[in-house]
Amino acid sequence: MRRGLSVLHRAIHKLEPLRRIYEQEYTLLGRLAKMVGLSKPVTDDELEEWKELVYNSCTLCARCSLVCPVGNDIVYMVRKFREGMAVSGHAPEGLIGAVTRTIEIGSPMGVRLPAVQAQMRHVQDETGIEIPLDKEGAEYLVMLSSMEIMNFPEYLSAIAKIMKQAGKTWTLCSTAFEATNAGIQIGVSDLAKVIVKRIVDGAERLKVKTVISPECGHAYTALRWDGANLIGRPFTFKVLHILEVLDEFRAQGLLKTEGFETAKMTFHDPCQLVRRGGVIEQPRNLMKMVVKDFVEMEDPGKYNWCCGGGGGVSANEEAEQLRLEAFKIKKRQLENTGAKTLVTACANCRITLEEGLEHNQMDIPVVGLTEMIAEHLVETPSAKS
Amino acid sequence: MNRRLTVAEQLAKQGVSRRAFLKFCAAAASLMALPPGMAPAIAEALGKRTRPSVIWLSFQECTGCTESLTRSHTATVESLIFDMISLDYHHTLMAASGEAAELARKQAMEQAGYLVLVDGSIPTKDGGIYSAIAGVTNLQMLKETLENAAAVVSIGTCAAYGGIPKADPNPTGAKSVQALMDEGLVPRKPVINVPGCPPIPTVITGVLAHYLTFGEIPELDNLGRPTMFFGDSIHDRCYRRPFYDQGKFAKTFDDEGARKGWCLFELGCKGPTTHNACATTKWNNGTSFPIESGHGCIGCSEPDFWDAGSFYSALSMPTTPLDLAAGAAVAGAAIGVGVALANRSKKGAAKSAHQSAGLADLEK
Amino acid sequence: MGEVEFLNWVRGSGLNIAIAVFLLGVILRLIEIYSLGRKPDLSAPRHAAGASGLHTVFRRSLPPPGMMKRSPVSYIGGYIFHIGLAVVVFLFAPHIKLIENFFGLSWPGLPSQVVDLVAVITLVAMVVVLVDRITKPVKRFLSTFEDYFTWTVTFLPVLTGYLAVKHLLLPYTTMLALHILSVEILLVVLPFTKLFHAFTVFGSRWFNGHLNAHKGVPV
Amino acid sequence: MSGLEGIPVHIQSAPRAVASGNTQAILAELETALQALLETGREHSIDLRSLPLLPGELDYLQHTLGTGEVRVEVDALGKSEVQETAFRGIWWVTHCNTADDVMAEFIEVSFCPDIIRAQSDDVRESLDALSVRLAGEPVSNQNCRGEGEPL
Repeated sequence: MRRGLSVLHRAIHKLEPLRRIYEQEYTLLGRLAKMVGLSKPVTDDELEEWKELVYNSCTLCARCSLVCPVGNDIVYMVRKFREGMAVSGHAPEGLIGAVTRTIEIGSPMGVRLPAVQAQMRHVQDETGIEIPLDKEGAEYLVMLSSMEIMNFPEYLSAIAKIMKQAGKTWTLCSTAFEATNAGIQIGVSDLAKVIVKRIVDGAERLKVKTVISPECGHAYTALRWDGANLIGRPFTFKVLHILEVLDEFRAQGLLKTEGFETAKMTFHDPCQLVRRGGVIEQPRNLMKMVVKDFVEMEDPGKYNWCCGGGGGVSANEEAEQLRLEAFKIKKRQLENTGAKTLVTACANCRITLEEGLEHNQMDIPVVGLTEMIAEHLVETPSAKS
Repeated sequence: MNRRLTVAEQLAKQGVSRRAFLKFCAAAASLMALPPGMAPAIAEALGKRTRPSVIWLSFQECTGCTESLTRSHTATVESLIFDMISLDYHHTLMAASGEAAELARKQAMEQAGYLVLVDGSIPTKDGGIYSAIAGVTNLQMLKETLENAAAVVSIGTCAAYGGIPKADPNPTGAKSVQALMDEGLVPRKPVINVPGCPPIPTVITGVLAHYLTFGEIPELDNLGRPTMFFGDSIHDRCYRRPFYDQGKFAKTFDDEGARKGWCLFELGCKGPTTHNACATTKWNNGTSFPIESGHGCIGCSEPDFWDAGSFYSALSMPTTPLDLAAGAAVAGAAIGVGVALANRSKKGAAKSAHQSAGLADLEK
Repeated sequence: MGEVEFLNWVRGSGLNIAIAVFLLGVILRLIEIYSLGRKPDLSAPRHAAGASGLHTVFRRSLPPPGMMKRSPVSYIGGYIFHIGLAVVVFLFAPHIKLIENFFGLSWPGLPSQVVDLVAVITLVAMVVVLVDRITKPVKRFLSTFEDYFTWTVTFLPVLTGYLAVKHLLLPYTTMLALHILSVEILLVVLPFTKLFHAFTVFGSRWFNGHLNAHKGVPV
Repeated sequence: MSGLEGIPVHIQSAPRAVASGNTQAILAELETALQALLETGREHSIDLRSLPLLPGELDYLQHTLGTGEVRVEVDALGKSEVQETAFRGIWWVTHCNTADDVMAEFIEVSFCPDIIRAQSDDVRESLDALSVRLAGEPVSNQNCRGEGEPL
């Protein structure tokens, strides 16, 4: 299974068993063929063989769905296929682990509340701003991804500073701090629902108006687009990505920055944010606030190429080879821009990109957009006190 | 019977000069669609050939073919050719009747090597009783007559391909001469088909002239027709062809396009699939042909032309009404709804049988 | 059966059967596919300019940025043969006459020399995309019997039509009959193979565009 | 048949001569044939019946070739008319039957069309007949009808 990208990894080929199931179960000719024993049944062995194609080689980035001339929504079908793969025991170990930890512990990386609280204290000490927890009636409920809790604590401090400058009330939630949803990635709606339900319950308990998804693409789509469908009713609150919130603040004049980054910078659009999420213009507005020399990659916005680690691939060790192979596209795009710093807005992308750059011995720092904005906030006297 | 005269001798006896004979040969070459340079070869061949005996059998037919051939009363080059042959039996044209007529046929058949001309198709159903002459069925008469014949010329589409009597539903089981030979019902002899409803008179005589002149069967196409007259389609030789190529079509018989002489394809012209000499030889001594008169070709020199749909529906159109379509559409909808309901119940069953997936399900 | 009898059959019973199977298949398949339905999306919609099912129906007719360069043969060859097929099928006078017979609709055709040229270009484009399919390892891997079969049944009507008009290879009557027969095979096969995309392509584009428009993504 | 010519037929818009290219092709063929006649003495003729001429094309051709100095009428199995065209060596030959229906129509390229020339067989027979006549014997050959002789 350790090999590079091959002809096997073509989007439509990944769906071959699913296509056969559809044909055999839901079309007249397929049903007839099955009745007289002319069709080839889908076997467990075959599904096991397809594991690499359905999980390791697909990041659910949806570029295939975007370019298909016939209009086939291929990623939708891969997502459906994973439902069957997962419950028939053909999901990769790494992803099963992540889901299990999310369900049992509360976070795919095994982060528990005390770790979050430690992080909160740390930020409080550093910024001097109080980090609210379980504050009822706050306008915003801020969600985190474990990646941010563990690897990018700057995010929380950035939020604190921004909210303070904007003068908005916000809170974290002790029962729902983790936004990522490994249930979606592995493809088990029942489990994804359990994870989403925690957030819904938390948000409704605290009576917040808006839940803010962190800089994590899958977390955003899981909550923003899948959430209501998973629980079977519309949300009573709004869901926004942090970049949407920042752009709203900017438009309302609540986000004041000073100074500019001097290095040439480019922005990596996380698939789940643009193609799957619809957050396309916001990062550009924000980039222009603080970056003088902002260059777009080729194929920017909804056409962007995946970092290679989405759809649970970053949690799946089996997929490492393929992920590094896929990174070559990103590498080429990046080199063509000549940018010195890479900005993105997804913790998962960020980790994957950093690993890819390191593997290719490229010395380009990867920065979270929210944090970069926070660094340029106009320092107000109250913020210091 | 005294020695038969050669054709040249026959003409000389009638007081035809060499100059006139030369003119005759030039006209004959034109008639046979041969290059004008062939006239001397024709003259030479006619100097050697004797007058053959000819028996003309008319079966299930309308006498249109005979009409076509004989409608010109004046002496033409064709009639000269008939002077050259000895037409011993033709029940429409011959003076004799009844037993005398049949006797003439029997006598002509005594000397082998005669030529048989047939117009009309031959009924085969119920023992062929649907057409009989002097109490002899057509089938029986053809069988007898072909026994010692040198060759047979099927004149008209009925004799050549079955024609209108064979048209659907063919109540008499009508068949062409060739079909009877293929089925072994009559003796097999060389067949020249001269189809048309009726055939062009000069084509009939041209084919006969060729046979008489050269004593051999001319080159035939795959439907047994002499290629010299049937080698090209009407469409290929049609003077309106340029309009077809330009996409200019008359839409009705009295529209602008019709007045301008545009292509009649859309008005049902069967020229593209019809092989005949109408476009070059023309009718009524070269006056015109149907397309020149503003009517499309009906394809009368082709097998089953009567069953090729309306004469006025274009070749690309169906020949029969699409009567299965409505039923098929209803059946499609019914089966579709059936499958839809089955799918829906399958989905419903799957949904109600669904047990919420837990972590335990992931490890199998 | 002689050539004219053959022609009469394909213009009569053959066409009748083919059209019947085609209609049955198309209606059955459309109901079968669209009756599966989709659940309503409960998430709060986002609106964006240029995002709708209809937008996607049209947008997918153009190559996305960069894709033309990535697979020029697929795009250029694909365009040529699809447009070529449309021209040959819908702008050749005898075909228009047939359509008029079925639906009563008629429009001016193109001169036959132009249609001839388009037919040749279409044939060449189809051969090129086939060669591309066979020589590119990825495409060859993805190709099944059905792909080659559907290519053949699409190619034959154009080829036989061209040969018939040009009086090549076989007598016109036989070639015309073969042409009509090949179209009948195409009609029978179409609803039950990938060729059915002729009917579903706009539906699936619309669905894709509609679902993504809900998210405010102009796909 | 002969009545057909009596029907007044008007061709309203005679298609131009170039419409089928036939006339140009015929003229080109004649040019080649004239050259061959001069160089090798080979004669040539074109059967106008075998060509799919457009209405009006025959007239155009006739008009283009024009009329020359010689016009011969032959009376043999009906009339034949031999008309030299304005291009000498090119003859328009029309053969009619006894009812004056046109049986064949040719354009011939030769110094003198064969139909005009007396044929050697006929000449031989004429010689015999004349000799017999001179010898005072009754005429038996019908080819050369003497005055007052029965047919």
